[in-house]
Amino acid sequence: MATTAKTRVIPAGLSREQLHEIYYYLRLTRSLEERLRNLYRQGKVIGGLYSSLGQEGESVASAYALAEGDILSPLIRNLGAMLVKGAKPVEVLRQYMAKATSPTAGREMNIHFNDLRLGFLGQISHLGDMVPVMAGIALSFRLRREPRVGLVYVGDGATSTGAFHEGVNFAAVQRVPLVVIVEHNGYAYSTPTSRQTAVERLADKARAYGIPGRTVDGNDVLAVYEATKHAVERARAGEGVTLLELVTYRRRGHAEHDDQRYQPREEIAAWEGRDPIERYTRQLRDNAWIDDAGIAAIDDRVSEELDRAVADSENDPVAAPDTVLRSVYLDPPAADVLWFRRRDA
Amino acid sequence: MATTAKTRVIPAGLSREQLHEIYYYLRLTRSLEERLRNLYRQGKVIGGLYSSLGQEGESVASAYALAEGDILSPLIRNLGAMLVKGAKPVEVLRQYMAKATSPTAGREMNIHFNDLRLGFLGQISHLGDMVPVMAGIALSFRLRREPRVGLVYVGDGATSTGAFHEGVNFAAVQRVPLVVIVEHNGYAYSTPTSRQTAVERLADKARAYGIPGRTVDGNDVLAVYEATKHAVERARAGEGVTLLELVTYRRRGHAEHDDQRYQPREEIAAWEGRDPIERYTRQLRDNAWIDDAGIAAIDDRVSEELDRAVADSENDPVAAPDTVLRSVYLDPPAADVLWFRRRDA
Amino acid sequence: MPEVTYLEALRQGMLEEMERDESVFILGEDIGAYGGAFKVTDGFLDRFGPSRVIDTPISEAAIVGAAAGAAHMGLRPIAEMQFIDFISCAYDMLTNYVATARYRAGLATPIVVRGPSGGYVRGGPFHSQMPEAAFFHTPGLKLVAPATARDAKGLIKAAIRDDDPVIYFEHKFLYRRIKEDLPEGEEILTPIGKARMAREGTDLTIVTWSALVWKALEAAEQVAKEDRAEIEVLDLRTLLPMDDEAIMSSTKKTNRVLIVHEDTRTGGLAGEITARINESAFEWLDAPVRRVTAHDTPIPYAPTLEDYVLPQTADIVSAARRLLAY
Amino acid sequence: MPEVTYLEALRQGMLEEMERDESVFILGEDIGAYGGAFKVTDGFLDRFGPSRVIDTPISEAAIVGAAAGAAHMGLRPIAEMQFIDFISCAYDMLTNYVATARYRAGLATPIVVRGPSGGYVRGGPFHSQMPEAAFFHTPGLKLVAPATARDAKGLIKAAIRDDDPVIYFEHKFLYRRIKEDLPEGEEILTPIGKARMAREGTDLTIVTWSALVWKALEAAEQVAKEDRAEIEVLDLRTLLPMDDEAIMSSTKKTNRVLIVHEDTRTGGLAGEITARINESAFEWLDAPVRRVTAHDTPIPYAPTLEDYVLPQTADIVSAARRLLAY
Ligand SMILES: Cc1ncc(C[n+]2csc(CCOP(=O)(O)OP(=O)(O)O)c2C)c(N)n1
Ligand SMILES: Cc1ncc(C[n+]2csc(CCOP(=O)(O)OP(=O)(O)O)c2C)c(N)n1
Ligand SMILES: [Mg+2]
Ligand SMILES: [Mg+2]
Repeated sequence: MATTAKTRVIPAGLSREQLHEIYYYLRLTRSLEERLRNLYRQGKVIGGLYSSLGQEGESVASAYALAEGDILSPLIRNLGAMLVKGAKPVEVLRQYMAKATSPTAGREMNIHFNDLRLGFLGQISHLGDMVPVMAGIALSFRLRREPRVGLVYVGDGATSTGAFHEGVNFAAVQRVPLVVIVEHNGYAYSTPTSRQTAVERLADKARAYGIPGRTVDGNDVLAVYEATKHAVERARAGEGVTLLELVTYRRRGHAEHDDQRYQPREEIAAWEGRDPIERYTRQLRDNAWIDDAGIAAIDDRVSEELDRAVADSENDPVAAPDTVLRSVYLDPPAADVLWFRRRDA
Repeated sequence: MATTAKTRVIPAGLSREQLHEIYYYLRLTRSLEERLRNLYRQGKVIGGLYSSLGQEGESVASAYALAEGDILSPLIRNLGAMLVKGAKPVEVLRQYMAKATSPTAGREMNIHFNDLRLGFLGQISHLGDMVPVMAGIALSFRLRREPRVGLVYVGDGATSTGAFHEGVNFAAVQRVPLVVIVEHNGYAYSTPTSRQTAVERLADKARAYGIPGRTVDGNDVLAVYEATKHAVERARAGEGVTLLELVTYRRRGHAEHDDQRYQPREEIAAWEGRDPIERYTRQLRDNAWIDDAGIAAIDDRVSEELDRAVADSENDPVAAPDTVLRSVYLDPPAADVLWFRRRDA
Repeated sequence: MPEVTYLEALRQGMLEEMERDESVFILGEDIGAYGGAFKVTDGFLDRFGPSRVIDTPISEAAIVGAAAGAAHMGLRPIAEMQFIDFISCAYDMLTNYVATARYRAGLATPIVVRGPSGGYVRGGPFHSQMPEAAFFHTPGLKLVAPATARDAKGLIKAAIRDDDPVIYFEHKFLYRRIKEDLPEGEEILTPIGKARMAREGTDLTIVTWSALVWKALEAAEQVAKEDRAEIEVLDLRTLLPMDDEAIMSSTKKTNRVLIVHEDTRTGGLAGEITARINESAFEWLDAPVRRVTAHDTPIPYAPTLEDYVLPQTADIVSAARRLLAY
Repeated sequence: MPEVTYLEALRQGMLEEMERDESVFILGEDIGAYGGAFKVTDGFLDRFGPSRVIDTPISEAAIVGAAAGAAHMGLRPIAEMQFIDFISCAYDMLTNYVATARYRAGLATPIVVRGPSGGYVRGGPFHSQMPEAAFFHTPGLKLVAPATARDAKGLIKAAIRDDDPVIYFEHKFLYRRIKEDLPEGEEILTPIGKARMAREGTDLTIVTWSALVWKALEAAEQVAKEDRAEIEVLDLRTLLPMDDEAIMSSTKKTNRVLIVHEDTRTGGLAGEITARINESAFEWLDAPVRRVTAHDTPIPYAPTLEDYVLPQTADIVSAARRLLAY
C-alpha cells in the first residue's frame, strides 16, 4: 500500500479529491479576501469591504454538502459558499469595484449577485428576508417533486428579525426541503449575542418550529460538512427543515472600516488559535490525506488564478449609465429618461 | 365552624370574596356576549361579532392575576380580561353599536378601546403588533423602577407573525416585566394549529427566547390564575418574561357569520363538556366555597347590570361627523375640511 | 350570457388560469378548506388539491417572500392577503426584495399579490384601506384595481400572465354589488397599463378607478340631467404603470380635470396625476386640476363617520359643478 | 462660535434634550458601546448609562413598537434605524399602530424615529433610500428632513418635544460635509411645519429639502451668474405637515415653480406639492410646475450609475433654464 500507516479512513464518505477540493475553496476564499483587502487599501473598492476571516471553514464546508441543482442563499460573509457553488473570483472582484463587466453591471454591491443555474441566489441587505424567499424556492422543489434542496444562511443577529421567524416557521409547517444555517460568530456588527437573544445555544431556536436543531463546531470543517450533509439528506428525503447552529467567530470587524473596539483582543487571539483552515490543513497532513507538495500545488493554483482574476478585473471600465434605466420591468423595458436630461423636451 | 367538612382550603391564596368575584366576571362575560348576540341578530351591531365562548375562564383568570397598575393588552376574544380590568359592559355595547357615546366615539370597533389608567391597552387588528408595544410598556416599568407588570395575549395563529417574534425576543433579552399568554384555542380563523406551526406545544416557543414556557389547562380557572400569578410575580421580581400556553377551545366561529364547517361537530361537543364556567361553578359548589343562593345572587346582579347597560346604550345616538376630523395630531388639532365639502371654497 | 358578480369574475379568472397553466398556484390564510374570508377561492382546494391551494400561517412577509422564491423557479403564485390592510406586514418584502429582483439580480418574479381592499363597508381603520399609494412609489411593481366584473376577470388573468410582480387591489364593496354579463367561452384579458373610457363626455374629465368609478358615473348622470354638462369618466384600471396617453387625450378634449380617489388626499395618487397633467397638458387646462379624495384621517368605523371621511357621489357632483363653473 | 457639522449638530440636539428631560432615551442597533454605525451617539452610553442608551436586537418592528409603548407611558424615546432603509421593516408598526394611536385610542405617542437617509454615497439600493413618500401618505405621522446643521439640531430638539410621532430623516451625505457656526448657549428649536427661505429670488421658485437644498443653491448661483435670473430656494424642512403658505406665497411671487427631490419621480412628494399649487395658486402660474427627481429605478451602486439616476446640480440648472424660458 502506498499510504503510510497514519492514513485514516476519510470520514463522511468524502474522497481524497474532495478533501483537496475543499482545501482549494478554503484557500481561494481567504486569498481572494486578501486580494480584496489590498484593492480596498488602494481605494479601488467602492464602499465597504466584508471579511469572513475565521469563518471560511463553515461557509465552504456547508456549501460543499449540497449537490448540483441545490440552491443556497449566502450572506455577506459567505463568499466561500458562493465560490463552492461556482461564483468566479473575477466576478467578485468586478462587483466590489463596480465594474461594467460585473454580474450586476454595477447595480449591486460586493457579493450581492446570483446565478440560479449554478445554485446561488443573491441576498438583499435587509436581514432575514432571504429566509422566506428560500422557503419559497424549497416549496417549489416540493411542489414539483424535484429532489432538490435549499440552504439559507443567517447570522446570530438576523435571528431576531421577523422575517427569519416567519420564514422558518413557514418552511417547517410546509415541510419544505430547506436547511437553515445560523452562523453564530459572536457578534452582529458590535452587538454580542448576549444582547441579541437570551438563549445560549441558537440551535434552541429550532424548538419553536418543531424542527431539529443542532450545534456544530463551525471551525471544524469536516464536522460542518457532515452535519450539513445529514441535514441536506433529511431534506431531500422529504423530512423537512433542519436548523444548524455553526459556532464560529468573526475575527475582523463588521466591515473593513470597523475598529472592533468592542471585541476583546484576547478573544480575537484565542480564536486565531482555532483557525479553521490551519486546523483542516493539519488534519489533512496528519492523516496523510495530502502531502506538502499537494498543498503547495493548490496554493500555487489559487495564487495564479487570483493573479489572473485581478488582472482581468482591475482595469475593466466602470459601469456606464447607458443601460441604467433598463429592466426595472420586463415590460416596459426601460424607465423614462426624465425631461431635464432629454434634448428635445 | 359554619362551613361543612367538605370545605377545602382555597388554593392560590385567594379569598372567598375573590372566588365570587371571579365567578361574577365569568358570568358577566358570557352574559354580555349573549346580549351582544341578540343585538347582532336584531341588526344593531355594526360589522362582525366575536365570541369567547369556552375561553372566558382563561381570559378572566389570567387578568385577575394582575394587580392595580399592571397593564394588559387584550385580543378580540379577551372581553373577560377587559371587564376584570374595569371596562364597563355599557362601553362594550356602545362600541359594538358604533355609538357617539362609545369610548372611541365610533372611530373603532368592538373591544378595540383602552384605558391605561384602569390598565388595558386597546389592540389594533394587525396580529402580533401588540407584543412589541407591550414590551415597550414593560420596558418603561423597568426603566422607571416601577413595580408594575405587563401582560399581552396572542392567539395560536398570531405566534406566526414576525411582530410576535421580535417582540418576545426583545422583551426577553431586555428582561422586562412581561407575561406573554398564548391562547391555544385550536384555530386561527379556519386554520388548525397543525397548519400554523409544526410544534405540538406552543409553550415550546419559549425555548427560542430563553424564557420559561408552561402549558396550562386553559379551562381550569384556578390553574390559569395560579400560573399567571406566578408569572406575574416573577416579572415583578425582575426575573423577566414568562410565556404561558393556555390550552382551550374556540367553540364558536371566528366571528358570528362563520359557519364553522371546518370544526368537527364532535370536537365542539367534547369541549362543551369541558366548559370552564360550569367546571368552576361545580368546583365552588363542591368545595362549599359558594352556595346556590350565592350563585343566584351573582347571576341576578349580572342580569340587572346588563339590562341597565343595554338600556343605557341601545338608544344612544350614532356618532355624528362633527368631531371626525379632530385628533389626528395633537397639533394641528384637526384635519382640513376638504374643499368640496366647504361652502366657501 | 350569464350574469356574473365582480367576485365571481375574479374567481373565474383564477380558475381559468389555474386550469390553463399548471405553474399557477395560490397561497394565503384560510383560502383552502374555508375558501377564503370572502369565499373567493371556495372550492379551489377540492378542484386543485393541497399542493396548488396552500393554507399558510399568519405570516404575510413569508407568504410574499415564499411566493417570490417559487416564482424565481418558474412557478406563478397568487398570494392572497386576507384583507389588503395586512399587506403592510409584507411592505419590506415587496418594496425591497420583490420590486428590485429583476433590476438588481435579473430575476423574474411573476407573482400576484391580491386581497380585499377599500372602504364603504364599515370595516374600521384596519379593514378598509386602499393602500395603493404605499406601493405606487416603488419602481418594479405593477398595480391594478378593477372597477368592473369584466376587468376583475381580465386583470387577474393578465396579472397572472405578467412576468413582473403585480398587486391586484380588488374592491370588497364591489364583490357582490355589481354584476355583468360575461360570455362563457370568451377569453377575457385586460391589458395592463391601459385605461378604459367608462363614459364619454366633453365638458369635464373625471380620472378615477375601482369603486369610485361607479360613484363618478352616478355623479356624471346627475350632472348631465341637472346641469346639461357631459362628464367623461376615465377608469384607469392600472395604476402603475399609468396610462398617461389616455389621461392627456381626455384632458385635451375636455380641458377640465377632476381626479377622484378613495385614498386620503395627502400623498394619494391624485398628486402624481396632477403633476403629469401639469407637465404634459398645462396649456390645455381651462381650470386647475382638482381632486376629490378621502379626508386626511384614518378610516373611522361608524357609518356616519366613514361616510363623512370617504368621498361620496354628492361630493363629486359638488366638485364637478365648481370646476365646470370655473 | 464653534463650527459644527450637521452630524455634530444632531448629536448636540439629542444630548441637550437628554440632559434637559429625563424621559428622553434612545434605542437602536449598535448605538451604545459602538456609538452607532455613523457614530451619531458616540459617548452617549458613558454619559447616560445603559437604561437610557439601549442596544437592541435587529428588530426594527420591535424597536418602533417598544418605543411606542414606552411613549404611551410618558417616556420620549428616540428610535434609531441603523440605515433608514430598514424602516421598511417597521412600516406596519408605524403606519397602522403608531400613526393611528391618537386618533383611534386617544394615546399620545411622542416618539422620534430617525436614521441615516439618502443617496450620493455609493450605498447601493439598500443603503441610499429616502423613504419619505412611504410615510407621507399616513395621517398621524410628522416628517422632517433638515438640510442645515442648525436645522439638524433645531428639528431633532423640536421632534423630541413634539407630542406626536415624528420621523426624522437625516441625510448621511451631509453628515460631515457641511458645517455651520452654532452659538453655544443658544437654544435652537426649529418649529415643525415651517419652511425656511434658503435664498430669495424673483424669477423662479425651487421647492426642495434635505441634501437637494445645497444643489439647488448651487444651481441658483450658476443661473444668477450665467442667466441673470434670480431663483428663490425654499427649504421645506418639514414634509408633513407641509408649509403650504410658504409654498404659495413664493409661487405667487415668482410665478414659476420647480420642485426638486431626490426620491423617484412617480409617487414622490413633488406630485402632492404640484397638486397643492395647482389648487391654491393656479392663476399665478406662468408656466407648468415641473419637477427634478430621481429616475424611476432602484438606486444603483456604481458611482456613474448612481450619479445618472439621482438628480444633480446640472439637472436643476437645465430644468430651471427651460422653465425660465417658458
Ligand atoms: C433588517 C436590517 N436591519 C439592520 C441591518 C444593518 N445590519 C447589517 S449587517 C448587521 C449585523 C448582522 O449581524 P449577523 O446577522 O450576526 O451577521 P454577521 O455580520 O455576524 O455575519 C446589521 C445590524 C440590516 N442589514 N437589515
Ligand atoms: C397580520 C394579520 N394578518 C391577518 C389577519 C386576519 N385575521 C384576523 S383574526 C385571524 C385569526 C387569528 O387567530 P388566532 O391568533 O389563533 O386568534 P383567535 O381568533 O383564535 O383568538 C386572522 C388571520 C390579521 N388580523 N392580522
Ligand atoms: Mg453575527
Ligand atoms: Mg386561535
